[in-house]
Amino acid sequence: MRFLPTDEQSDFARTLRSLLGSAQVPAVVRAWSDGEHGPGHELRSRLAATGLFALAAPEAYEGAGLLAPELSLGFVELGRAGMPGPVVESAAVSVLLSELGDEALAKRFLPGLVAGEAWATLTLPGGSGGGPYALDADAAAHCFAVSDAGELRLAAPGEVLRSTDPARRLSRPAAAGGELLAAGPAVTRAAAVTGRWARLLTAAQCLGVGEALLARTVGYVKQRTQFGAPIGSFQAVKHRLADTLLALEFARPLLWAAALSTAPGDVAAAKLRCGEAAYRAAMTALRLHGAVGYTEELDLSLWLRKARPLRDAWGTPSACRAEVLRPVTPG
Amino acid sequence: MRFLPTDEQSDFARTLRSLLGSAQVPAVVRAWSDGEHGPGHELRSRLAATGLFALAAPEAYEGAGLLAPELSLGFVELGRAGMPGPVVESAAVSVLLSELGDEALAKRFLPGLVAGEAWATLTLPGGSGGGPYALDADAAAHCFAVSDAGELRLAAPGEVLRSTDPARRLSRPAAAGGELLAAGPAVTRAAAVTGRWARLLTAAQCLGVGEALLARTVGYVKQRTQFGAPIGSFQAVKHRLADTLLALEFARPLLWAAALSTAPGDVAAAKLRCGEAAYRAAMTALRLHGAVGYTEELDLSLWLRKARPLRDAWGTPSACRAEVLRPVTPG
Amino acid sequence: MDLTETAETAAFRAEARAWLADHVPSSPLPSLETREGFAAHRAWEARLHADRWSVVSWPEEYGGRGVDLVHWLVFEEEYWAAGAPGRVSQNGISLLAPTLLDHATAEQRARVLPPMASGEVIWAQAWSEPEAGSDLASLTSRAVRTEGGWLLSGQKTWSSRAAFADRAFGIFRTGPDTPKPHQGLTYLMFDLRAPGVTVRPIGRLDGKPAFAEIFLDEVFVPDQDVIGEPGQGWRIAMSTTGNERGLTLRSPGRFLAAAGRLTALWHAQGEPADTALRDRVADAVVGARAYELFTWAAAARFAAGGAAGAESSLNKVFWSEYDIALHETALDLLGADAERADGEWAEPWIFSLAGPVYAGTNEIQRDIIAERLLGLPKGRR
Amino acid sequence: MDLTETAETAAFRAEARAWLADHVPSSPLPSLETREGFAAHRAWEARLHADRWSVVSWPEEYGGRGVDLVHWLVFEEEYWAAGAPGRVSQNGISLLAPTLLDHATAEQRARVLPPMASGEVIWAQAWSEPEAGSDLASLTSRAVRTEGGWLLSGQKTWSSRAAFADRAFGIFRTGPDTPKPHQGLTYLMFDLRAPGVTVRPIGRLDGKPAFAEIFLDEVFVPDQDVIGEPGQGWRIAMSTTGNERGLTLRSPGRFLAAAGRLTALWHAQGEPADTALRDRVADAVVGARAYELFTWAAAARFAAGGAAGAESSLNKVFWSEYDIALHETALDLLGADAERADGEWAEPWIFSLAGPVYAGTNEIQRDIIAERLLGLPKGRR
Repeated sequence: MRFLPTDEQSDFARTLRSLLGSAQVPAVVRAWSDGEHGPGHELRSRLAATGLFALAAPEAYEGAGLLAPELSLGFVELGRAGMPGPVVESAAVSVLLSELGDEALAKRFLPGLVAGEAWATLTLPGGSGGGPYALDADAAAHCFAVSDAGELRLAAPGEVLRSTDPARRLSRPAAAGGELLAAGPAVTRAAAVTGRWARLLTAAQCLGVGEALLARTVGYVKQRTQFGAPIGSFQAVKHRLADTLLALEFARPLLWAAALSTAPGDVAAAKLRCGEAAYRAAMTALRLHGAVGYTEELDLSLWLRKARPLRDAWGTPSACRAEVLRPVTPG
Repeated sequence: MRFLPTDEQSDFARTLRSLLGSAQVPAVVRAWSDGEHGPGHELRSRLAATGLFALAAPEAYEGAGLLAPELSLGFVELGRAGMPGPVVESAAVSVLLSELGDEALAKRFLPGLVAGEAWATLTLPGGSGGGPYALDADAAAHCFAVSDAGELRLAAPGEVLRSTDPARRLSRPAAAGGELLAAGPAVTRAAAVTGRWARLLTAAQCLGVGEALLARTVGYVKQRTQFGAPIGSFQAVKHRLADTLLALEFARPLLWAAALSTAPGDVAAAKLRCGEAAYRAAMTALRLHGAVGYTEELDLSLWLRKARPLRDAWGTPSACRAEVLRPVTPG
Repeated sequence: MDLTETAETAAFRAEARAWLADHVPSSPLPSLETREGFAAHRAWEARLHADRWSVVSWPEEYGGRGVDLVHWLVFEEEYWAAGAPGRVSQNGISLLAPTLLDHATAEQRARVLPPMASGEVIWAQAWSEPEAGSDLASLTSRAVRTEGGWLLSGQKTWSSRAAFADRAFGIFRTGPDTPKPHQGLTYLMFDLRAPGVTVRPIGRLDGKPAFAEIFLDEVFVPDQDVIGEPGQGWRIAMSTTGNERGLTLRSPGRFLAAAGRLTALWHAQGEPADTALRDRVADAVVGARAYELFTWAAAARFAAGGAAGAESSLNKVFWSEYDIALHETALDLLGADAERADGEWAEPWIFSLAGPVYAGTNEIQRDIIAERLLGLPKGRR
Repeated sequence: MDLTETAETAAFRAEARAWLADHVPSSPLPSLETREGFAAHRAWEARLHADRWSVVSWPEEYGGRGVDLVHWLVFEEEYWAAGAPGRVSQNGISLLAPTLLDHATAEQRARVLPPMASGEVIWAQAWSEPEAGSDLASLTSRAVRTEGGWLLSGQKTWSSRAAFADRAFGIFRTGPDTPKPHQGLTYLMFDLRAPGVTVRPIGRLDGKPAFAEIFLDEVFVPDQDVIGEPGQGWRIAMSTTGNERGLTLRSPGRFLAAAGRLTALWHAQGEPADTALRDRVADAVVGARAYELFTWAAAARFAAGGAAGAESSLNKVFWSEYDIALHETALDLLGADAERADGEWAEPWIFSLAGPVYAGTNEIQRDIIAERLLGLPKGRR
């Protein structure tokens, strides 16, 4: 028992961090927000080359096995970099097809997902933690939809709506029609597992977003001077940032434990704390940057605007709290 | 429309404040906590002489009419001074008997209550905002109890239990037995009005408790020196106290409005905010006094220990929030 | 202690309500932070002005009704309850006009106030500079004496409305070598379309140009556009921050209306058994009421001749944090729809987020509360 | 990254669990802050010691089992889950013992540790003074050289356990005229019943004498009770605050057990539909788990040779605020019974309230987090 990332795990995260650090992700996000998906697609291919997407598919289909700890560490880095696109959803599709165990379907889609040839997106029934909207269906090659009745289809994505985060687009897949890929209790079971993975990876992304917001804010308050002193020397500023760090530091081990078990309660706890910590980090960043933090032109905005949608995606705080107590509810 | 206390109202509050300020109330509280009720009884008589208890009884029975604004301003001063005893409950009994309109009962009890000859205490059905315990029945001449079925009795107070505030004693009046004073829907109606008054006066008491805690803490942080400066010059200390003041200042007008209307929603809003502001003031006082604040020998403890029971008495925050939205709940 | 409305006030309320019922646009105007919306809101100001509803508390000679603060509060309650549009003239009306009424010449008042009341001239504020935010006294933009006036140079920023407004006001350094930073400042008004002015709109978090940078390069301002004595700008600017402005910056009516909309949303979307959300809706209802009542009490104190002081800091902290909590509750009620940019709560939520920073950060306001209202020793700042 | 228990650890857990099941008193002992309860808790320490459960992480020669931090954490989980009594020896075991193990002579360790392990000698801490609370370095109690030892004079305060304990430890000024307040301090142990010592118990909010003032008037301390070099007291005292003490001061097992009791209370009393309380119970469950996992990760970092530093400040702020929130939730679940002094949550609630002040106020801890972990500039303090 050694509750720390192994050297290999740390090296993998460092590799991703370095790749993303030099990939000018803010420009990729701004292009993505304008509907130009090219740079985002290109970055996806480079991420695939690190083996990131292989971590959500079995070896039989070019994957590395379903390795939640490694994948989670990778998604922290995606969050930290502000990576746009249906990253969680593509991985979730990969998990769904892996869990379903339908060889034809797996062969049809998994190798492409592992190789980073395209994005995919999906919606799941409410009971699996999903909402009604598919993320970035306009940028995805495939939009999967699992219905409450346990039907898995390739769905028409429907009208595209804007989010308060311009790097996110929402659409509500058509309820009927589209190619029926599978149906029955096995689909429902696989959807439940998939929902947990989507929640876990969103938690990881939140943690990275929160850490990026904190790091940028710490940098800012060290150099911004008012009343003849860096504002980071004021106790009110210090204490807000200390609280931000505290929330992130106590969220991280929950994420690790959730990645190890992928148990519903653990995943919900991780999502709750990572999501809230990131949103609180955003509010603190906004507060301490003053007016400049409120502008879209400062890159800070790219993370600020992500924090709240990610806090709610794949499980709101309220849903996660209910899940935490569910296993022990009598009856 | 002049939403400020009149000169007469302010003068009345000042009179009480001055009387209580020279009455060595902390010593009275400590005696009361030890079960010595003599000094508390004596102070009750002196309060009666100001006309305080007359404000909860009709003129026909030696009262001044039921004057909630004046009474509330008076109860702020009782809270500020840390006055022990069933002050709210005695006034509530007076309201109950006034509302009931039974001349014999009114004649029997009201003149004595107005004159401050004795304390009274009471319990009301849960629906009227009361809890199961009568306060300080061991110090009261009469313990009234209204049952869910609408029976008003003089009840045997039952076993006396200690509270976390040693100046409060709790007892659960016997469910049956005792002299039956009145029964029927009129009792239930009067109990509902009485519950609102008890809640209002508790809110007033809370506001006074909160103001006393803030004043004492402000005084302390100005004189306590650490690291070569008064701790009140540290920004973290300043901001906690600023928030305490803010909560009290925005609770006060709610109290005034509730006293003017005695409407259920207004009274609940006032109790919610006054109760929470006082409890938060207690937590801040404890924090900023350091270890000395945690001792019973510092008089601060007399208010600290009151804050939480009063926050919950005659309507917890949760019950008050439900009440605030009740009138507009459809159906 | 009394909250009953006089018959006269009730009649005023009824008149306002009736007018608003007849005139408030049936569908919302486009956002006032867009060119199209700005024009629509300017037209709405003219409509208000035509029936003397744009500046009810001003003297009649400038387009007002000469009513007191109580009537203004009543008007605001009716205005926001009716779902009427945001006020594009707010900067001029609530920041510049009180200063003009206190410190300007009769000529200036007669020249500046009526077109402000009608929306013909819309004002931007130009207080902050890149290095002077919370520490406003450290500003460096300067006004240099020239024949018949002054030449402004320097940079202002975070000027709300400046992207589309006509004129702006602010303070400038006219005596650069004073021993204290608050000295040698002068209060000036200038034309945003004058030669030498460059306005660079800045996108807010939602991309809308809600504020702008203003670059000034020897911009001529005639003497008639100096307010008060040159060199007295700081005193003049500060003298109106402590007065009723604290009350009129964000009227209780706005929050009462918002709390009403939140309650309606809760009835429409909320699970009644979900007490976690119920409690937050109740807090919003109670908070709006507390803010309203606090304002009534302050109005009564002013009417009784009381001076306003640091209470405006209490007010500022309260409404700005209240506003965020209210909008966060709405988003939580909306669930997956919370992030829809076209939702009716999205823009107000973004707007609310600026509150704690705007008009003096809440950190500074808490320092002021602690030092001026509680008498705590001044720390390093 | 791994959370699986080895077979050896699992066996240790099973052994602890079985022993506790057999020996934990079936009804709670009286409060350890009373004379009667203190004696009962001392007897319980002897019982633990007899089967070598009182100080599992110490070397065997002093009464321990020489196990590592992981085993200690496992023991603590089992200990608190079993509802075992509070540890009256905690001050000695978690504050003094680490210092002795790092800085004392072999003779001192052999003399002091075994009776500490058995509960024969119970220790009080004597850090604070009336004018030296957060600003600990400003203490003025002094030790003056005398033949064969030192004479202590001055006053200590907030000494937890001192009302009934046997001995105490603290730092004293031995070189009064040093340029910096941290210099010239010496770490000493002394007898609470020695001539010249007066102990005045101080009642906590609930009246129990949980701490005391200690007045010292030329109290003789032999040289053998000086720890480390005279004049090095500050360095010695601080060297153990940053190490595992941050982890062992309040073990995760305590909070896991408390969260379990809260969940049981919620099932017994709570309205399942009351999501406001449900959310707070969930937060307590998640918080205890977060604290446990944070500790496992820190233990792994230590095992890998990592140094502990300001993380203990994160830890301190977390558990102290967590503990209050947990107990406030319990009180809200109890409703009208919350204020009953005989309720099982009353004393733990009172105890929790001291957390943010005890062992370095949370204000100071947040300063440390900001300055040491985030690198923010040191402000005036």
